[in-house]
Amino acid sequence: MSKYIRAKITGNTPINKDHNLLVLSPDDIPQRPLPGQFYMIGTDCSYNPLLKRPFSIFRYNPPSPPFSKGGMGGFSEELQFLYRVKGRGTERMKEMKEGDTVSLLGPLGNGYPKPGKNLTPVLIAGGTGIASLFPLAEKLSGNVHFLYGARTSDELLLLSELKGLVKKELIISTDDGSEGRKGTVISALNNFLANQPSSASGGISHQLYACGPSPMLEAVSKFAAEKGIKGYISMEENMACGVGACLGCTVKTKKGYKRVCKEGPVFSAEEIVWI
Amino acid sequence: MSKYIRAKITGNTPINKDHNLLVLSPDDIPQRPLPGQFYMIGTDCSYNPLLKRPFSIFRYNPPSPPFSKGGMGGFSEELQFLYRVKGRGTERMKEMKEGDTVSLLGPLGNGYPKPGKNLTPVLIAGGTGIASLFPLAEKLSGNVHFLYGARTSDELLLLSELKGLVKKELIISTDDGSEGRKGTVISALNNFLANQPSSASGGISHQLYACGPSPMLEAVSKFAAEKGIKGYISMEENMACGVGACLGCTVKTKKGYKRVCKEGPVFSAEEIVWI
Amino acid sequence: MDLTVNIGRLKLKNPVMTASGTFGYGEEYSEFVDLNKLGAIVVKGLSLKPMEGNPAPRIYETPCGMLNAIGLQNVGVKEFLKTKLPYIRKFDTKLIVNIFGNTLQEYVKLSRILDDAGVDGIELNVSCPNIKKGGIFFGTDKKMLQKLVAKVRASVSNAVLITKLSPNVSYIQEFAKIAEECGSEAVSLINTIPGMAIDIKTRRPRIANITGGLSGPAIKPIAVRMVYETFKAVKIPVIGMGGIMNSGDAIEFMIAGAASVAIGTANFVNPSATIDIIKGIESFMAENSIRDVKELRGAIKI
Amino acid sequence: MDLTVNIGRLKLKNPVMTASGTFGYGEEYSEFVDLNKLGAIVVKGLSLKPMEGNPAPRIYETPCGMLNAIGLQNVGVKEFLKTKLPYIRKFDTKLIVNIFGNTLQEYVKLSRILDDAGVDGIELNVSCPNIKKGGIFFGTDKKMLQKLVAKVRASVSNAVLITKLSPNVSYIQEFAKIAEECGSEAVSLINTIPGMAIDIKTRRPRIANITGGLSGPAIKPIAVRMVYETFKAVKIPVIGMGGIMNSGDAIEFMIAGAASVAIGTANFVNPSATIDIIKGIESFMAENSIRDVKELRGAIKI
Ligand SMILES: Cc1cc2nc3c(=O)[nH]c(=O)nc-3n(C[C@H](O)[C@H](O)[C@H](O)COP(=O)(O)OP(=O)(O)OC[C@H]3O[C@@H](n4cnc5c(N)ncnc54)[C@H](O)[C@@H]3O)c2cc1C
Ligand SMILES: Cc1cc2nc3c(=O)[nH]c(=O)nc-3n(C[C@H](O)[C@H](O)[C@H](O)COP(=O)(O)OP(=O)(O)OC[C@H]3O[C@@H](n4cnc5c(N)ncnc54)[C@H](O)[C@@H]3O)c2cc1C
Ligand SMILES: Cc1cc2nc3c(=O)[nH]c(=O)nc-3n(C[C@H](O)[C@H](O)[C@H](O)COP(=O)(O)O)c2cc1C
Ligand SMILES: Cc1cc2nc3c(=O)[nH]c(=O)nc-3n(C[C@H](O)[C@H](O)[C@H](O)COP(=O)(O)O)c2cc1C
Ligand code: FES
Ligand code: FES
Repeated sequence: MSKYIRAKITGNTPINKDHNLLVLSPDDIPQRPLPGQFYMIGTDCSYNPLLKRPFSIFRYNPPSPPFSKGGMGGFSEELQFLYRVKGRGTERMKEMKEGDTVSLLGPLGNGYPKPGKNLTPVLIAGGTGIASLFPLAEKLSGNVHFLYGARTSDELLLLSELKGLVKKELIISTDDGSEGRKGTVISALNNFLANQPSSASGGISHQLYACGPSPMLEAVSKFAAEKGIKGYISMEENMACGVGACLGCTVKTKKGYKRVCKEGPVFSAEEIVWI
Repeated sequence: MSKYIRAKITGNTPINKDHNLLVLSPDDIPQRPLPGQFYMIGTDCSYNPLLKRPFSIFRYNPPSPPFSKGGMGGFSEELQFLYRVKGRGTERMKEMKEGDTVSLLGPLGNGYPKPGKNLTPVLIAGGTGIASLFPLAEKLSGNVHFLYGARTSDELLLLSELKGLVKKELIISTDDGSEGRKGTVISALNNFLANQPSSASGGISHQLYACGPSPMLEAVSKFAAEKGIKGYISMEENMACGVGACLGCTVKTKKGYKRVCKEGPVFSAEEIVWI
Repeated sequence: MDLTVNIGRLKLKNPVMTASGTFGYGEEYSEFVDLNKLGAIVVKGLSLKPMEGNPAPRIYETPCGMLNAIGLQNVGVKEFLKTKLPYIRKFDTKLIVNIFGNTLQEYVKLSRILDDAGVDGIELNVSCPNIKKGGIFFGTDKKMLQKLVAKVRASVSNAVLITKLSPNVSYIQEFAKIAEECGSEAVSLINTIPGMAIDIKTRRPRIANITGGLSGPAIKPIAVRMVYETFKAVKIPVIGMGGIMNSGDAIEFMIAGAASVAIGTANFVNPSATIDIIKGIESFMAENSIRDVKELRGAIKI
Repeated sequence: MDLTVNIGRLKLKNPVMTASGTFGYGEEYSEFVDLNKLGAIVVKGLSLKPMEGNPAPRIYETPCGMLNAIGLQNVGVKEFLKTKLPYIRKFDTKLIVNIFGNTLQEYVKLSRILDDAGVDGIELNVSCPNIKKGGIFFGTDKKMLQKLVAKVRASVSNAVLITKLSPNVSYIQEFAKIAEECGSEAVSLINTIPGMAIDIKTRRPRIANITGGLSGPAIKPIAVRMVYETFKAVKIPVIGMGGIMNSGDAIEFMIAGAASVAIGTANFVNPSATIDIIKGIESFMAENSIRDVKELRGAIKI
């Protein structure tokens, strides 16, 4: 019942230089997570790191029925997280092995809203932002445009999975041009929308979903405002509690500070006051 | 060259409920340890535990030559420690696995002095004190009397090894009588010496070596003083540096405070001022 | 087994309360904690008017601790009385409101409103290290503290009056004595200790406010020492806090002299920390044949 | 690459020195550290007469920190001059002696002896939290501090005079200013923070002296904040310390305003910490094209 559980690690494998895939198989997952929601994960290493760290749900696998066709089955539920090793907390996480346990609080936050009627979702991922937008693309059965940028080709993740999944345009960009378009994901976005028939001339309208570094989110928000497009962005802030109690994770909005962990992490792009 | 190295764990196995045997195989052991000397072992878990903990050398295995008879050989040097899980530091140590590394400072301290001429060594171990007296018995080729006490039979370690090693009397005692003599190792000592021919009447003189809990060491010291027997005891104190710099590990002696890590851990029994 | 303790005229069902600012208004943790089981809920620092708080980043983790500079963001007393108070009142636990003002008058006005509204206790936050005006001022200046406690004392009749002391002084017991003399019925300590961290790559402070308050296990030895010193100096009950993570820590504070304890940062680490600590105290008492938790208070052997 | 820094008239080859009481008299660590490489060696607190120190246990580990109450055990100045001074003088590094007295006269007498003996620096320990007389008194009382620094100033001519400040005050910068005004050529901070721990099974303090001084990573955020506050308030160099474990920590202190840093508890964790930190500072400078380590001092961006 509780959202606070301990979970066994059943996988923790590097997927590139900086990123790992963490697979957890808790005995009981109280509530199915939605794309854009997150969990606080604690590595419980004698209070250092002390606080849990927030990670978006990357994939939820429901339990398979015990006697499924073909004899396979009886797998327990699974939560997967895609994380980047940044500092002390994620370094410690990387050290953990199969069979070790973590503490797990979630699912938390609001998650991405459904696309508006007759609006085509355009997903814009920068770097590790792919972790929360990939499951959204899955949920929307790949009926999305997907723009994905990173610094270099080495840092791009899940390329073949994306190719299999995305049914509309998939635009890859890298800052150094080592893969896909050269330039930022923002210039790719600009270019992409410029080439779309405008809704005035009978074209379709878009709705943006963005996750990535803060400067990228700011650019997406400005862009959406200029073009009059609806946009949702997933914000990041340092967190302590994850449940709205400490007021540590606030972002400035037009209606005052709001908590990323509770009113977010997904905000309407026009709401945020950039400083 | 340096006494400060990192060492791979090649074994960390429980030998009873509270005790583990830690086996380390450093690439290079700068100096061979003597019985009674100790190492500071650090588990390097993001500063909590922060300080290294002191452990007596239990066994040192020299490297075996690469082409020894029978094809076996080429083993690297090994240091073994017998430790009791007490608090945070040793709990963390118990969690560590083969392949993990620890930091290692040593050998430190003075070690047990050689027995005086014509004196028969009597080794008195209480509880985990066995860790430093067993190697002394080995070094003396088993030509010792050995008294070994614990609370209950469960807590006695290395009984069969002791039986194979000790060539003179081996007296086991437990507080609850579940193995060997019932009572403390001190009452066993009393009884043992009472039954020995006195040196005045042509019997042999003894030299005591004791390691164990502080009240036991105090009793041994008083006993030695009363009977006029020379005694050496291995003292314990909380340590920070292990090298004589912090003055954290002092014990009161007739000549003022002395450092367990530097002037000790083995002290002449008559030196110590018991408070 | 008797777990009840008295904080002045206020009787708590057990000695475990929440530390202000770390448990929201109770509601946020109601999913993890049966609020009926708590000795008391101490809510986030409240001011007369709503306050916006500091820009981000507001928190940063340090070795075995964390810095925070929330800047006392809160809904203001009006909204508190309208929505937060009725919510907590549904539970069988005591409600203590941590208050804060920029001026003496604000403290007085606010305490009167809360007293009239029937809260069980008022905790004067004179030690918040984040706001330039007020906080640090009352908490580290003996004359100001004296005035403040006396004035609030005169305007509160039903609610129990607690003064939360700043650790940022040379001899905390002197401030505790002043609070006692001026009619505070308990003192609580310690609040966070001002601290700072810098990102060496960007050379910027890790907290937008530059400095923040340090809490968590790192400060526990300092807090235990201050509780011990204060316990020896005053007769009113001491509410101990600062780095309490488990029941062993809570018992350590009680042995040092705390009549009750407050759980802060630990809630973030383990959302059911408060309940686990209550259970742990019960087991400890059972194992050690302690009938009354009050026996632990100041039971240190010197 | 220029690693030299000036502490008043004293030029150090690099900003890394040892913290008093954690490096013995240099000799103890000579197996692990090439003493020639250090900016300076600060030796264990010295008094006129030898001192016995406190009973055991003297140290206890706490979360990311440790408590100590050595009680200023030391060999006394006579023995120091006879055996310890000549040993350190064999190395190409500066020698700073941390001193302590029970009375003003003792401080004056001791500094004169050391000054005559040609030590490079004298660090006044006015902040040792373990001795009832002296220590805490000078360090938390402004008038006493003023008198002390002025008197010692008048009796020292060659050695650089450093005042080591107590963190156990509300506004450390005020004490730093007094030291500066009275002729101290540098201030060093922070000394350990008084703390305490209790064994809940035996109900006894973990340290025989009841309280001890807290050091290590746990106190780093407090120390960085105090260095920053002091740097803004005085013109003389600040020697920063408190929980520095690696070169990143050392650089953090310099960015906060420290002209040089001292390594304490880290020596226990890693006996070659000082050398590793010097190397780490060099790499950081190389990576970030910093030519002169002095550029880092107070380089915080607000
Ligand atoms: C809602 C949300 C979802 C996220 N999802 C993902 C994800 O799916 N994959 C992923 O790789 N990363 C994700 N992040 C970012 C991730 O939480 C941080 O990278 C991680 O906390 C860094 O921790 P660290 O200890 O390794 O780094 P630290 O050494 O602590 O610091 C590195 C940086 O991380 C920041 N940080 C430190 N503590 C926290 C904290 N408690 N919360 C947030 N930031 C902190 C610091 O400001 C610092 O700049 C998400 C963040 C949020 C808020
Ligand atoms: C010279 C020497 C040789 C030793 N040899 C052995 C041995 O071979 N096998 C063995 O099991 N034990 C040995 N010990 C004891 C061992 O060092 C302690 O049991 C261990 O440090 C406890 O650490 P902890 O973190 O598990 O316990 P903690 O939780 O830290 O505390 C448990 C107890 O250990 C004491 N303690 C804490 N820190 C230290 C420290 N740094 N140094 C010493 N004591 C400390 C505390 O006083 C406390 O009462 C030896 C001690 C000394 C001084
Ligand atoms: C995020 C956060 C917010 C806090 N807000 C307040 C507050 O509003 N008023 C107050 O008196 N103390 C506040 N505190 C201090 C705590 O109540 C407590 O005194 C301190 O954190 C020490 O306890 P701990 O180490 O268990 O957290 C806050 C602490 C934290 C961590
Ligand atoms: C075991 C020990 C002994 C100390 N002795 C002294 C001393 O004699 N004089 C002094 O001024 N400071 C003394 N200190 C304080 C240190 O010099 C330093 O100020 C403090 O430990 C903070 O630095 P750290 O966290 O790096 O250890 C001592 C500290 C420790 C841990
Ligand atoms: S992390 Fe505590 S309010 Fe969001
Ligand atoms: S442990 Fe530091 S002097 Fe012995």
